[in-house]
Amino acid sequence: MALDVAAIKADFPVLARLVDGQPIHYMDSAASSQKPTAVIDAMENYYRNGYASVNRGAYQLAREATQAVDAARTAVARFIGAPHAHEVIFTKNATESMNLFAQAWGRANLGAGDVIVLTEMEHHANIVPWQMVAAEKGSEIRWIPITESGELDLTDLDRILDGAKVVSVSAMSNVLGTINPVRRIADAAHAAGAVVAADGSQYVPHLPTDVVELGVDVFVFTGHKMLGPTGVGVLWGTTELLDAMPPFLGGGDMILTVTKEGFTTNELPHKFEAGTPNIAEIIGLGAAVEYLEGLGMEAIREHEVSLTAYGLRALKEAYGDDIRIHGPSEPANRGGIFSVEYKDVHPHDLGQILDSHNVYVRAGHHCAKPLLQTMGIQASARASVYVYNDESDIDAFVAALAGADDIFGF
Amino acid sequence: MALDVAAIKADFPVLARLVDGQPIHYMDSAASSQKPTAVIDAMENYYRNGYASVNRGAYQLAREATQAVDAARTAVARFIGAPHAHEVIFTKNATESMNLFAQAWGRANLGAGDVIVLTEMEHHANIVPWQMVAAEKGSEIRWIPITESGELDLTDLDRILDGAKVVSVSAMSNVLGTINPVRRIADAAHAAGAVVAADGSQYVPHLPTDVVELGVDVFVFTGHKMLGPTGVGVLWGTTELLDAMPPFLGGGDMILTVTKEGFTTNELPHKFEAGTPNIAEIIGLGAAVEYLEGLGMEAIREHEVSLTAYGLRALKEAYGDDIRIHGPSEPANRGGIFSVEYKDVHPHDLGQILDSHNVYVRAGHHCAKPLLQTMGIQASARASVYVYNDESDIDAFVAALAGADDIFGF
Amino acid sequence: MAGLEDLYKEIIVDHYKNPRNKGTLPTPPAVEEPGTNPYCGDEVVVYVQVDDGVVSDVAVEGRGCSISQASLSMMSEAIKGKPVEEVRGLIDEFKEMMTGAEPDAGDVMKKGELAALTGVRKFPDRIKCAILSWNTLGQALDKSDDNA
Amino acid sequence: MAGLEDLYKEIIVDHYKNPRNKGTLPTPPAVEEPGTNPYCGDEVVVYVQVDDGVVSDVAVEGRGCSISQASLSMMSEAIKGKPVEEVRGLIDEFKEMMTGAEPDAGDVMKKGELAALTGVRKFPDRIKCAILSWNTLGQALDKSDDNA
Ligand SMILES: Cc1ncc(COP(=O)(O)O)c(C=O)c1O
Ligand SMILES: Cc1ncc(COP(=O)(O)O)c(C=O)c1O
Repeated sequence: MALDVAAIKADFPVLARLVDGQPIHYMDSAASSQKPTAVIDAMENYYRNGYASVNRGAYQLAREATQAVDAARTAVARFIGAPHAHEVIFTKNATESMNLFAQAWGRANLGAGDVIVLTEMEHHANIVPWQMVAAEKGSEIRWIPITESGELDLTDLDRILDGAKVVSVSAMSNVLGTINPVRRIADAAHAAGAVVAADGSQYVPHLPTDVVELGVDVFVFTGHKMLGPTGVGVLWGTTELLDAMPPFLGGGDMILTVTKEGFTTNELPHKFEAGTPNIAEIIGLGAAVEYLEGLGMEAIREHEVSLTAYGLRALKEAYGDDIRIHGPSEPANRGGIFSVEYKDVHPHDLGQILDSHNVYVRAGHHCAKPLLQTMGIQASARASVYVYNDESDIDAFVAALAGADDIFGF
Repeated sequence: MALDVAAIKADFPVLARLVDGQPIHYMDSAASSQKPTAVIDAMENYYRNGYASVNRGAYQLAREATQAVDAARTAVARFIGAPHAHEVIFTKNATESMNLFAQAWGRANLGAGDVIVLTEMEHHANIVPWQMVAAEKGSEIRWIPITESGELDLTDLDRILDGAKVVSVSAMSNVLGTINPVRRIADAAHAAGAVVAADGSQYVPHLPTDVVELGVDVFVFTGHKMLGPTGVGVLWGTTELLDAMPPFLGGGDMILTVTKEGFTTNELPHKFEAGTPNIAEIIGLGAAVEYLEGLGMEAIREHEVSLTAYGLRALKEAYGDDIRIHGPSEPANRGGIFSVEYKDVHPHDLGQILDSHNVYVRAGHHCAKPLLQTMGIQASARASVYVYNDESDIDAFVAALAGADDIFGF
Repeated sequence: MAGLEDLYKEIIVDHYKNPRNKGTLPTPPAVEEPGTNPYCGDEVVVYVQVDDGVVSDVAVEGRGCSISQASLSMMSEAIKGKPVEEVRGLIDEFKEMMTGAEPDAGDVMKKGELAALTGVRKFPDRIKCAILSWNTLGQALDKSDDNA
Repeated sequence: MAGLEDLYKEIIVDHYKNPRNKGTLPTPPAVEEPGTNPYCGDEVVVYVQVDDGVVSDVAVEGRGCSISQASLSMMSEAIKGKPVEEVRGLIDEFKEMMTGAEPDAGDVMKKGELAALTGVRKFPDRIKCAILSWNTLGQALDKSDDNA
């Protein structure tokens, strides 16, 4: 079942906006996605008709809000194939999720000389928290290298994993679009005795996700890239791992008892959700998940593979060797992310020129500086697609690139 | 200028809701406040008309979003008298704010035997984070005791502060309503060489706030209690303290550079705002601040003092010795919080009975277990007022209490 | 809002105001098991003495809302003198009655006074109040098994 | 969206494609100062040699967008041979021109080629690109003072 993109576009109010009298081409979903009316309305309805805090209120509105949060947790668990809803911990974004894991688990489990394994294509969110714990504990970070074509080079995997205590890898690169063999790495890492985390920030919005099939112990992702609101992320972990892990943020709701002498922790998921939750955001994420389920994740993936194929072809046809597209060339192995270098135009200038054609892309280091350093580049201009993009957006992107020629006279 | 409560009520869509055909009396603002249309609309407008992520997008929508966040930061800084907007750090709630400070500052500055000073009336958010660092570092927690009437007992302050490295006190108690002499404690603590933090979660929504006049180094509060959305809180700190403090969450935006070898931190406020910010929530909080400024914080305080006086009088008149109201008896020294014990009815049952009259209060330990233990109670039923409450709400609350008599036959 | 009379049935208020089997038992031979509900702070302590596979004596103490304390009191009466196996069955049945599909009237009747607590089903956030004592009892029996 | 022709004036593109004073200077006698813009990753390195209170030589290197690199190149030309005091004044004036109230036409003219950069004002998030080299220059001069 192909997506009906025209109908989908109509669900996203922003996309109807005209800038300078012209329609916009939103191609920055890898940074953050737009929101369908269903998501906006779910939050608005909560604020307008039933606002209250959750968990402890003995009155009608509080009960409704508590049920709405429970329902969203169940929906998210179902969406990622989590065996138990209590394994779904709501955070503020993927960054907090990864910090929660790296700091709470890391402080309790890492020591001097212990090995943390990352890859060269990680987002800063999956690097800096580990550098912080590594510095605190005297641990070592090892990096799975990448190949020329922007895929993980697993030749030396066994050596790299030797003695590893934790392995944390991106399921899909936000710069290259590369879909990584998480299962294979997880199995090898488990065999080596390591705990395995994956950063699903770019994966969950775009592919059917099953955390059990992926074989990981921990999985993080962020709401705003999957049609959800800002201010909500998810940490999924196995019950066993989460039960054994010390808490991260201390405060209300995460405790069972508090005395002047100390505290004991509440059961999952509350143990890791201190303070008043991001209730509206959780409700919004629940609505986003339902919207995505309505479209069907298989259909979304199919749509994006075909758009990716179309885009890769169109760029090459238009510009040949004047354009360099980073990442795997095979659409089946990557997401709908086009990180390009066009002639000698600096990505920042390229972004500006595309902006003047209402083509909205991101230019910069995409929070993956070590990757860019490895690739020998300072920045890239990245266009990315999602459910509401179609070939006309790709066409606009391709055409607008030539605008750089007029200015820089290349 | 007295508040026009009828007009204000009309700004809050929830308050127009009927439950079982009857109007509702929302008296749980100390847990979380309702939201005016202005706040809901500000967020909705962002999602519908201009959604994009901030800081690094070279296109129109991203610029607008960045400007909106900057404007909200400036508004919040102005609202609390912060000398610099970059001292306003956005978090997800007050709990995260206090953890940020306790963990990031505490790990860098506390050692074995060092003294942390709290008070007996703190919320768990200002206890548990300190217990966590104290356990990690071998530090000691000392408690400023409370008097029978629920005020801080400062008789022994100098002894308690002796050798203290950090003092963290609630500006207003969420159970007792007590407004604490933050300035006096801050001055004494500074004289003793300690750093001073205050928990303004209950204070900022209800009184004109000036962090410089309060004399603190750090000040935390939460958006959802001050007409703002869920999912946003604030940590304010002096530039000096924040510059010297290590980061808390690592990831995108908080870095200047990242290499495989390590990272350097960005300037304030970004240093402490890792990952994609809670953009919509920040925009909503900015709108809330503007709404509150429109009413005027002096007028709000006046309104609440008069409602408090009315409520204290009405409760005593109706029930005499059958009702016990915790906290200071003088309205000028407290906020509009009525934590009551009614005959021998358990607070949880009281909450249920009030609910059946559409009077929405909170029953429980209010995340202040050590305080309740000190007071020798297990729970309380707490009604609290805000800008949209008037004497009719108090009357409904007072009348509904008697409903317990029919059931329990006391 | 469902009528409060479903929640606060007369028999429940009676157990709340006049708790049965209130007190403690010497341990050993009895076992003592505390239970708490973190959200509302309800507390119960269950003492059970098991002799030859039978709950020969029971005592309970607690502090909390009427539902939690009435349930505790009613439970203490329902289990006294019953074989452990039957009591374990009762725990399951009670929890099923409170959280399962709509209870079948015939079954409910068999639980006698306990059936009064079915009214709590209409107040989902009070169900945990009613169940606390029964969960604690289950833990007390486990402990008793371990000691045996 | 303001017209791109305001941003990418011919003279700017020229400096970008043909950067002046590109290279390094031996340190000492020169000082070397790197500058980075954390968001876009623009990099500049400014070498200045000060003799008797005058910027006797300057060399620059960098990587980044056209605005950052053109500004760097134009700056190198504007300061060479000028007294340090005058250069410091120029830094302030340039920043004022980019971020202050609407610049007065007369003043702008005096800045010659630099005036081409006023078009950047219409693109607020590019202003930091234009200013990077000037901030770095300020730090280089401070360092040079310290060494003296
Ligand atoms: C005094 C006080 N401090 C801290 C908090 C924590 O706020 P939040 O739950 O939004 O983090 C609250 C409210 O719950 C409070 O009343
Ligand atoms: C691969 C990847 N990981 C982590 C993140 C961080 O997500 P957030 O900024 O929502 O925390 C992002 C997006 O910015 C990402 O693309």
